[in-house]
Amino acid sequence: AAAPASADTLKKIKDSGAISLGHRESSIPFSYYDDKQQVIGYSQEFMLKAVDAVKADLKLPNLAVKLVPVTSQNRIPLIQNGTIDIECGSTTNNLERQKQVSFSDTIFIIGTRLLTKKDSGIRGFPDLAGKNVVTTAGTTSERLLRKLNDDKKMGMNIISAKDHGESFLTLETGRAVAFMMDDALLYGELAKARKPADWHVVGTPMSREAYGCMLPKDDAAFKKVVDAAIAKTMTSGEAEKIYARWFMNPIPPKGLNLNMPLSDDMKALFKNPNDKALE
Amino acid sequence: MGYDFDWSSIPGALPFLWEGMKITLDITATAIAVGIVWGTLLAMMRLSSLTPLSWLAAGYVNLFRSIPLVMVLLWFFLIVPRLLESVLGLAPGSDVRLASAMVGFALFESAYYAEIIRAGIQSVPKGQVAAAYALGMSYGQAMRLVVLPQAFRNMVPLLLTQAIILFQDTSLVYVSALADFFGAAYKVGDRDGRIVELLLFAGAVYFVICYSASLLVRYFRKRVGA
Amino acid sequence: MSYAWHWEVLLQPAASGDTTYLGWMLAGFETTVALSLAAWLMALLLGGMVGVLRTVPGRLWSGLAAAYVELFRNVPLLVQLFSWYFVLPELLPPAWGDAYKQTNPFLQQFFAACVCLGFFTSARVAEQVRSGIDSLPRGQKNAGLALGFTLAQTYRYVMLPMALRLIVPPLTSEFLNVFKNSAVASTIGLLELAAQGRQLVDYTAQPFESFIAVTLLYMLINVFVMAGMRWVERKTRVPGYIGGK
Amino acid sequence: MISIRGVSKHYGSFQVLTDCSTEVNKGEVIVVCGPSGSGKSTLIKCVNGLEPFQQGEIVVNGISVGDPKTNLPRLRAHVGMVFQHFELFPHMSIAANLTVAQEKVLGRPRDEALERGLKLLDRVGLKAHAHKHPGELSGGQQQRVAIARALAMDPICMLFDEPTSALDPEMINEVLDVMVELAQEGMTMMVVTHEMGFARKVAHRVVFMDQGRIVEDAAKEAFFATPRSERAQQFLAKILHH
Amino acid sequence: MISIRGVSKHYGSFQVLTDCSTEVNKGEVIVVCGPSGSGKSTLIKCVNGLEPFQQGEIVVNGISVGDPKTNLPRLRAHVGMVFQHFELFPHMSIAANLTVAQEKVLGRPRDEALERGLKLLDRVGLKAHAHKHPGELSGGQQQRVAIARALAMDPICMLFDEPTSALDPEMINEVLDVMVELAQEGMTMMVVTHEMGFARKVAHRVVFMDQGRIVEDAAKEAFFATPRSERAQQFLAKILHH
Ligand SMILES: Nc1ncnc2c1ncn2[C@@H]1O[C@H](COP(=O)(O)OP(=O)(O)OP(=O)(O)O)[C@@H](O)[C@H]1O
Ligand SMILES: Nc1ncnc2c1ncn2[C@@H]1O[C@H](COP(=O)(O)OP(=O)(O)OP(=O)(O)O)[C@@H](O)[C@H]1O
Ligand SMILES: [Mg+2]
Ligand SMILES: [Mg+2]
Repeated sequence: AAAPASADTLKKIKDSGAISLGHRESSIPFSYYDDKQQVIGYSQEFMLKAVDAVKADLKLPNLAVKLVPVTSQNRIPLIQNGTIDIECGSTTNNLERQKQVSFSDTIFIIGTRLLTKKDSGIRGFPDLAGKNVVTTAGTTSERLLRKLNDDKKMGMNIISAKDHGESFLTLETGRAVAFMMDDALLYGELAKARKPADWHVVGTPMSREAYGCMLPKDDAAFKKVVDAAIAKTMTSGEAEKIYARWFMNPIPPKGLNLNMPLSDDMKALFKNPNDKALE
Repeated sequence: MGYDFDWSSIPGALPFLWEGMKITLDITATAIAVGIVWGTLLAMMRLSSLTPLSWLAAGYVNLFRSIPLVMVLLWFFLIVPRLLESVLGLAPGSDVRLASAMVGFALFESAYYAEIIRAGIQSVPKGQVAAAYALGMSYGQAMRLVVLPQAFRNMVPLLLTQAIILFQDTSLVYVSALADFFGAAYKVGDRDGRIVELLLFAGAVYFVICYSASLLVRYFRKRVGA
Repeated sequence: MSYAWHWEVLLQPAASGDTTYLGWMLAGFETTVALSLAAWLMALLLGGMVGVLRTVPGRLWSGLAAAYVELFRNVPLLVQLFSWYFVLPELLPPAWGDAYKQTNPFLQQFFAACVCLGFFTSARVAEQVRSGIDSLPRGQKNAGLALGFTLAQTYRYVMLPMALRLIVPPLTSEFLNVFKNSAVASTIGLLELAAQGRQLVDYTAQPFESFIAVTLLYMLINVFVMAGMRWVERKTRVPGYIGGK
Repeated sequence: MISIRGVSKHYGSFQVLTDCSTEVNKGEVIVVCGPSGSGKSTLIKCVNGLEPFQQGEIVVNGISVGDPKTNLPRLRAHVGMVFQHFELFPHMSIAANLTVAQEKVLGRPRDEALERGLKLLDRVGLKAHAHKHPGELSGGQQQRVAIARALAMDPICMLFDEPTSALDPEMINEVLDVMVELAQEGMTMMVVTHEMGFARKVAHRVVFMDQGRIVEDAAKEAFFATPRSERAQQFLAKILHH
Repeated sequence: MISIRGVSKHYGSFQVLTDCSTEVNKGEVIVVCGPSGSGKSTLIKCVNGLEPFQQGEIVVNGISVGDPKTNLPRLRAHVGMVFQHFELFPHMSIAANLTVAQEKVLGRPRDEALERGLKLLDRVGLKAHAHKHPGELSGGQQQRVAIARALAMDPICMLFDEPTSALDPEMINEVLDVMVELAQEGMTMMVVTHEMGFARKVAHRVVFMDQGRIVEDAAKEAFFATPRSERAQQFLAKILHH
């Protein structure tokens, strides 16, 4: 590969004898801490598959693994400055970000939908006109919602909360009638609610997005190793087991069950792994 | 509707919260120690009759005092380590979060401490320096034996007050995802959907600690005033 | 450093609204300034009153004032902000709380941030006012009373004018702190300067440009505040009076 | 005019004044002296209610100072007081220092207040300084302004608390001269001072205090000729020696 | 012993001292007086190099003070100085105040320094207070400690800058008594003071300053009998009047 020396991640890993993994702290169920401060989650399992592939590729079975928690604000700079070699969490692969970093094969596909109270009468996006709607700052949902508001002149008041927890708090305390976000994350928040039975996820997905692992830009060799690991997990059928573990069964720390069935998009992805941004 | 409080997350999270508190205390202690030493040097530079030295110190102090702490922390987390890596040839990717938070806080606090210490030195009557010189002491002896002991005694309340502010401000390390006490509380709250409860709990803990510390300040103030 | 600088993104049209990213940043700047000024006004009024109360004879008032100061000084700003924004409306009678929560979210955020910063800063201002009053020669109060002024008149004509002059320098740093502290308002979703900076990182993926621009804007505020306060200091300088530096 | 009867005062358990009694008649000048910490300042501050006291009674011009019903500000407006450290208001011009209380307390129109202020400023020899601020005057000048300020309220009597002890030696006399003149015009005065030359010249009586008690209260001549108490003798010996 | 020749000094454009010259011989006591701001303190501080000066020369015990090569700390260690506000070190006990410079500057062993300190403390009548801190003593006592502290360095001459002007009247004499005794034992002394009683008693010469100049420099008798300059006459009149 003709990657520039500065992005030769495999060599860096080999020389330092360690790989640094960027993970999220509370992106349930993708990447988060359990009550023993272990990093767990759907994306984390994929990241570990990638690590195994790197170990095999470099023939370093004892490669040290360093875990670095990241936030949605600092994850891109941290990849860029080499603090972390790979980040698998809930990061959307889009063209803008591709200018700064590279993405691996997609590991998850979400649709942006709405979380609302069962008795709110809201069935889909058109019902939001003139209402207070919350979403999380810095997400693609926020962009979509703003664009929708601008384009269709819906007169929504859009509240941008700092993180998903705060978004849900805004919804739960009645400040907003709906919370727009990636459906997987909405199921996660719903599961944490004081009364999960009061809430449901509604609406046809506004958009579909692909989550990928972020990698240093233009490092084809490294990307190849990671992509191969992800593709193998999917085509071998192991990915479905991982999915079931995190989305159809009780998960730590509180034994919540997200009960989110496997979507058609995901089924297609597992059959045909790729690294396309969905836009 | 009345908020339906649920404090059940807290007991299980205590070990994690304690880990966070240790980080908070580590940062606070480092920043105080470095802040006092470096702050004293800066203050003496600022009061020095060598203009370049005093300008340098004044520039440093004013720069750090004009930027929000959050910004300072971001700079020290994201940008300075990269420069250092290329300069010092550090292994890229080392986990610099704690180190960068400590360095950022220490340098930031030094600017504030320098001002307090400068005021403390200036609060010692000029006659004391004259008396020390008149007894044949050198500049160093006059500072060490006469001026600084009195200055620090006058400053203890202010230094402690600043330390309390610093202790509260460590919550800003959330920008580097470092789990200090506040960050730990928030993360537990976010994970369990009990943010309000955890933050009220954190607030109560902060209040108890800071209030006890401010009682200490009052005690010192009385002793100094006497 | 493998960073691609793209300062021109600041001038590109923003993702929403009829403006550029620079326009976003300036809108955040305006919010920061408006929020800080409103909070500062509140802090001056409240802090002045509480500071004076702390020095009046009589245990009750000075004790209440002391409790006020301790409460607002010893809880981190972030926690206070959360309490104002999320907890307080829940403690109102449900009908009021619900009505309040349906008002414009921007106003709710602005109000909570302003009240929070106002109270937080007022505790610090109160301490400065108190120390200013305490640092006046004790004889000044007696001189005022001896001329037949009531206690209130003595404060109004004799002690406060001088005490306030003495505390202009420490108040300057408190004033600067209001601007710096206003950055926490981003945590409840208010789009002030720091929040816009972060939003820019998300939308343009050019973190350094945005940090640098935000830092510069904060420094700009600093320069203005310092110049303004220096002007106040000069305007209120007492001829022949050699106050502390 | 001023009658002090059995006044006692303590701070916590510390007794500052013990059973002090004396009288100042109209037109009389009384000098109060005594060692440092003997309670002179405290006693004189009790007279216009600047310090509360626990026992005894002080009556000024027929009004009981200790009575909670007494309107103290109104009483104080007519009792002039001059302090050791002048206590001019540093943020006001000299003219404003002289007029502010006339306007705000006595309710005099500004013109009248200014006229009266300037007249008194002229009398203490400082008319030319009306526009300056206190910080721009020497200590002696400031103290003369302070006397003028008190006089501008048309006081029925004047209290002085060590008016010259914060002054440079050269300036002491310019202040004492003003006070002597005032005494000679018949102003009722109670003066805490160590300036025995002043006492010799104009005092009618000298009160000597020690440890919160009035130890001696005698006509000037008797006091200087033969102080009765040993403590007063020692004190006089000490301050008149070199 | 001390020879001041044509010394001038200015702060920026403000001339504080203009062409001052005088001599102090071994065993002589010189009193310096003059109005406030006339430069007395500045002059005396120039003598041990606490203030730099721009022109002229000061030679103390054969050493030129203004010479950049002079080791000023070593010179100062042997010139005792007593200040208006005592300037004891408030954070040290009286004993430590007396010994710190002996140990750190002269390098005396602790025992020896303490012995010498206590001897001098006894001499100024304060032996019982060695363990106290300065804040626990009265002004007069503090000033006597300050004199003892200077003497503990075995000075070849002593400089006093208004040593009694911050004292209560009663305490002035206890300090002057110590100074008189010192003078009578033959110590070389340069004393800024307004205490003309002291000057009359022990001074050999009186130096009168005005606006930074030495206006009069005369034997004591001549100065008090017939001051030549008008300014000195006025000054004497002012401070000796009441
Ligand atoms: N607020 C106070 N609390 C406690 N003690 C006080 C207070 N004010 C004064 N005292 C004490 O009361 C005593 C008398 O004080 P006062 O000021 O009346 O003395 P004085 O005779 O005027 O002395 P001086 O000549 O030093 O002015 C002193 O021992 C002083 O320490
Ligand atoms: N650091 C300084 N900068 C500028 N001017 C000064 C400084 N120190 C002293 N002066 C001025 O120099 C002049 C002489 O001061 P000095 O203290 O020697 O007078 P003095 O005769 O001792 O007066 P006093 O009797 O008030 O002590 C004064 O006018 C003073 O204002
Ligand atoms: Mg007194
Ligand atoms: Mg002087």
